[in-house]
Amino acid sequence: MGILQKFKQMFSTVPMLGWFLGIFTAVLIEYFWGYDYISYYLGLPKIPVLFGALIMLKEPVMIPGALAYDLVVYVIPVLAVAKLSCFITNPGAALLEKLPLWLSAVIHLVCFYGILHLWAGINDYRVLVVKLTLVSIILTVSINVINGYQGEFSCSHPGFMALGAYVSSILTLILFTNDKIFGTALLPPALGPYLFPLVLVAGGAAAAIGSLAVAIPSFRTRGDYLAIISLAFMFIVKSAVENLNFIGGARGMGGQPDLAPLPVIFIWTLLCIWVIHNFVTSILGKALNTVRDDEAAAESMTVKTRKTKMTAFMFGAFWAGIAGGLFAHVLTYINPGMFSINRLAEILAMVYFGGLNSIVGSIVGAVSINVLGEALRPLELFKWIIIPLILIFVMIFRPYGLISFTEINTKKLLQAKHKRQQGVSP
Amino acid sequence: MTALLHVKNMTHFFGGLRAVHNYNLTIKPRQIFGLIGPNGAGKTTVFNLITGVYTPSEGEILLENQNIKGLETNEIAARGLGRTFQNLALWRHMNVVDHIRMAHYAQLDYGLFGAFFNTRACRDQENQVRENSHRLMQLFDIEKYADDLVTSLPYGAQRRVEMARAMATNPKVLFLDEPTAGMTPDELVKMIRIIRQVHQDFNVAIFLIEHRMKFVMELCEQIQTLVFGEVIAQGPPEEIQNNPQVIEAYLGKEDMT
Amino acid sequence: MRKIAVLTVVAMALAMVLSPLAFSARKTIIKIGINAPLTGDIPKVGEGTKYAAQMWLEDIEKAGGLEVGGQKYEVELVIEDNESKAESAVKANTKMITQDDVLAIIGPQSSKQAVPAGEVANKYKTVMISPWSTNPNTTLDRPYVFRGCFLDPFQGPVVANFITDEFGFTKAAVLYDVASDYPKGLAEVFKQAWEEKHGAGSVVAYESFTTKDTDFSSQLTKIVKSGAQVLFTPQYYNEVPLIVSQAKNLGWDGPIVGSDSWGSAETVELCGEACYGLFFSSHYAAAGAKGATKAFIDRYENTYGYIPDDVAALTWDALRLAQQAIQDAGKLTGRIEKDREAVRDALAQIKDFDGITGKMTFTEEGDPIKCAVIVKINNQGEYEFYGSSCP
Amino acid sequence: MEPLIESFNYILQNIINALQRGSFYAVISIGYSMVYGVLMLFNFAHGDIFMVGTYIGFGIATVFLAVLTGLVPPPVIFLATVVVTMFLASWIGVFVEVAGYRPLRQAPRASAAITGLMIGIIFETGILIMLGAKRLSFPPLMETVNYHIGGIYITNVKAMIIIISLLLMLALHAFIQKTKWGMAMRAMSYDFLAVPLMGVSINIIAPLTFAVGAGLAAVAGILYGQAYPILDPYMGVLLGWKAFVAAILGGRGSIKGAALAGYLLGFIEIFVATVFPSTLRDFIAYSIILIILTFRPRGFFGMEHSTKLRL
Repeated sequence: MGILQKFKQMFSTVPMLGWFLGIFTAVLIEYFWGYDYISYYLGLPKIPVLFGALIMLKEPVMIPGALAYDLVVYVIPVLAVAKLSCFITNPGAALLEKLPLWLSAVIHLVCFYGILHLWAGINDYRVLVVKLTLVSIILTVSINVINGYQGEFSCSHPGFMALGAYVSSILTLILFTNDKIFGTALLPPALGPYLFPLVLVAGGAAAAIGSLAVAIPSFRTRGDYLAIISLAFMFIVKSAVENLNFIGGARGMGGQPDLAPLPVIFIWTLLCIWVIHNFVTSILGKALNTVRDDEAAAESMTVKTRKTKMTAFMFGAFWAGIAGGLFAHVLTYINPGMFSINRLAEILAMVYFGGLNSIVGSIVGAVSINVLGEALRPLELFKWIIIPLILIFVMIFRPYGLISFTEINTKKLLQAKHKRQQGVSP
Repeated sequence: MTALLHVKNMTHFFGGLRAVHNYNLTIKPRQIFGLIGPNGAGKTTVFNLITGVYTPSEGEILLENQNIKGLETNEIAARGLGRTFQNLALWRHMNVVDHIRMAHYAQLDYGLFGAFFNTRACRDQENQVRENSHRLMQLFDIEKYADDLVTSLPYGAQRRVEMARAMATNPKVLFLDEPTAGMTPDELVKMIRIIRQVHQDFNVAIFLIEHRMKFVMELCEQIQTLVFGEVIAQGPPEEIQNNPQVIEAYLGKEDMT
Repeated sequence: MRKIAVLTVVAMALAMVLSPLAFSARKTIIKIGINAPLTGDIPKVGEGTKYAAQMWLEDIEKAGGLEVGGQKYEVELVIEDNESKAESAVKANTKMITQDDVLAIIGPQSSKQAVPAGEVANKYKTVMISPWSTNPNTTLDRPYVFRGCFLDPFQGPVVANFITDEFGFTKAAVLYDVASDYPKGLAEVFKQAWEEKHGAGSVVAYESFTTKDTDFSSQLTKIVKSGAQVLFTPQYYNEVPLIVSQAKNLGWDGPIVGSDSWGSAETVELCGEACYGLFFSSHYAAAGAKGATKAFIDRYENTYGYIPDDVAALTWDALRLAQQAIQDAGKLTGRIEKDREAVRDALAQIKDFDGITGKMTFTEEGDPIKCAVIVKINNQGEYEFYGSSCP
Repeated sequence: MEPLIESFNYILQNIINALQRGSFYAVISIGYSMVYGVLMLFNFAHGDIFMVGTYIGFGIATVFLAVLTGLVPPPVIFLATVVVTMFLASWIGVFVEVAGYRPLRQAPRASAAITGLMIGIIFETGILIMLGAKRLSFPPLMETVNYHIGGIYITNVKAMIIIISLLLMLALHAFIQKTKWGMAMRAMSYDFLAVPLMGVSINIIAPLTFAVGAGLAAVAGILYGQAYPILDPYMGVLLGWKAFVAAILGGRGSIKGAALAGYLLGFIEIFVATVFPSTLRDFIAYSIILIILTFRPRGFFGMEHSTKLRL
């Protein structure tokens, strides 16, 4: 504990900008020397993805090599650069602090994206994992609106996702591709990237409209009964899609144009987080919490509970629809079986693992479950023992999830961290 | 005579059971009005009927000469009936300042779009609400708890949060359901002071249910006694104190001082 | 002391900088990716795939590696689990191609994973052979994607013709899983073929259920009532026994005919005597097999304790196809993009490949032209060759 | 006249089909409902407890059939299998309670639901690791005899399933109404706090409830093995969710409601497939459930609980 404390103290002076710089250095090291030198000397066949977890689990012989790689490429450069660059990054952060908060946030995000792009670009597998993780973040944050902020136990998220995925896929297939079912492209495919946001929004809107089937019963009931209503909704969507042969039925639907590269997904994820953050910290969004904690009191305090419930469902479903649309265009193939119980279990695991009523928690949940799921791949079956066990322990020791009831404080996150006045002894 | 709140011949049945019968009430502006009665007399039901939790089977409810019967609870609340609850109805996972902020819900008009994109209108209104919330928290002596979860507060403070929250809805009539229940003597003194102050500072009438006679007699200008859903007496404190019917039905065994 | 330290550091730094010049590139290993459903809905299929692949690797290792252009290369299998999920299959393919640098991929088996995974393989210009996927979309417009089996549009009419010729029936019923890609597709093709032969309405009952259902009583009651003479059910080994026994219990006494998905050894093991005497179309018949096919079956049975499914046999063929293509490519440059292209070209050129599931030649689309086999489950519960139909 | 009799037979045949299907839903959903009554939580691992119970039943049946055949008549083997399986499976229930639910009694309800789901996944994967990917075939504990009465077909297995399920439910009813433990369970479902005052600890009642539920599920598993003799590790998932639907449809905590709703679900599934094209079965069946719950938001026999639901 003592060491950890000391460690924390030592790095408490590093601002976000410093961490970025450190990670950037690490990524540069990996980018230029990772393949030819470092992994080569450590006896690794290639740059290990996901910090060597895959290779360590598959071939235990490689463990020292992979660990050494992590140490040389990530841990040491990040820590060293972050700490040593304090004298530049702190004034830098202080400088940015003088700017309006949004501008400073945008600058940080651009830096962050640059690093992410560089890191992921080393390997297409990383790109795919990052893409799917970002989509999961949208999903998890959006289900948190319903299950966390609004406190329902909604099981219909895969259904909303399916609606979004199918509607947006149909639109892109009609508009931008020559498809055997929907005929030739109505618009020149070059317009695709520009109109894609509209297509996604249409998918989200379809999901939002579909969510009324769950939202309206929620006026009169909640808890377990609503859970069943939402579960029924999910099965209805799945069964309906299976019966619609013009969109492929159970065979699924493929050939979506590749309109969702990493930057597009990144921007949508940010937009989602930003909008949901704005919403849940505003009074209209806090109304969700009041409905969850005591509906009668909320009514008496002038809160329009019906409108609030409907907003929560439609809003959550809208983003689930967006996530579905992005998902469909990442995989360029969807089938109704993807949006069933398995997906539900995954989404629920992410949101309850990460933490209720917290966007940070949702992000943590989505990232950890996704990365764990990938990193433990070599364990095959045992993966499905370990992940549930981790979740059970989290539930037992932190019943509301890892990080719950916490909101992002952008200002605090980005501020300069000057040394405390009392000289901290090393 | 301009009545602020006027209830005429209100009757309500639960299933076949008559809970409130032929209830009449007139509250004038800035009046403090008390409602007493034995347990199970239907006092809270009267509150719930007027504030719209239930819609009365018969009768009329007028607020400033406008009918509010049959409106949704939140609309009635927005028109100016603020209330507290007998068994605290706070929001367990929210902190104090959010409680007070929330009660401004009906006073906002920036809409969902504003909330999503944090528009200027939204920011301005939210800031105003924040200021107002802090003023209210100061008044109710709960500012030091602003960022704490309500469940971590002492009981008396929780009651004050409820009152502050009710005041934040900007009510014309404040309904207090046993505001002193379960309080320590210290807290009680504070509560009386606060109610007085609220009455002084805001243009508000108060309608309260209370069990502590001393408290009711000290505060109220008019008192109603409810027994089995029917009003058996109404008048100023002295009159009620000496009304034989009231003494028999309710106060018989109790010490009136 | 300090001098030594400085010297070492400098020496190490120099060595690092100079080494890529000094040592040549890393050793070339031929990696073959296996994309199999080891967990999820059909783990048995994954198991068969994995076992066949391991058997193949054993052979290669015994020979001391794979000889290409006069040089022996070490071969490594990269086996990835796709959890029977489409996105997982896509991830697995991307990982194998971009991270593990595989030369070719075998799998995924089911069409619902093979269709999206094929997209990835084609995008990265890597040969992918799906041994078992019968959906036309898997290989459609994808020069790098091949398959090891015939397609639904071929199999459906084969079964329809067989029933007509064998029994002379005119009224058929179909029971299939509406939520599963393969049965649904095949059911549609069969219905079309049957109605072409016997006129519209000759499929008198066209009933469905959903994946993981175990009770088919209401559908079967309907089928029995419809007066159908034969029941066609293109279902998997875990559903066939239930369908057969429930049908019998509800008074069905006509024949029940299946498709290649019956081909698992487990079908008859789970079904028992109820399935004896039934027919299905398949890729190969295990009982009475000869030559290489028999050798494969015996070896598999000796190693793993049961007769291999058609999945295992097809996977074996797919691996041997890949092997053939790699050898035909002539020479490995060590530059993976180039080698992959060479393998693809070689694979497309293969003529009359002698697989254990029949002779194969690829069409333009990468689909093999091969014969279907009608198998009868004999009274010992073995899969007996009954007839074959070639395109 | 002839077509009339035929369609009458057709309906009757489907009623029997539905009774068999419904029996499984009913018996399993009772397990959900009992746990709900006592803990106000749903045991999402129940579907997988059923699966494990079926596997245990499979093992016991195989052993007994090998050892006892010829020594004792088949019904005795059947009975012995049921009793031993029930006993063993109830320990699974106790395990789930102690390991997964006891630490979470004060936690949000959803956390417990997640824990249940995860325990379920662990069971599935554990079975898959232990027994491999091979499906197993449940050995028949009695010879199937097919009776053809009038126009309808009924096997002795089918009849037995329907009758035993009903007997089980009656026995459970008696247990809950007549025994001390049963009464404590009922009391618990009325008032969580009053029971400790009665001198019965929740730490005994809760595992007992899980045990009884698991025992019921195990018997259902054996019967299931007779009707649908293919075992796979994921067999409990869909059945579990459907039984959960039935438990809610019946009204939470109501055992009578759960049983009735279980049968109703069986009837909905069978008759929707009978009347409409069977491709639309799920679509219509779930739409019916959605509509029922929209207009009867407390299920059939659900009472409004005074306690506020936890998050």
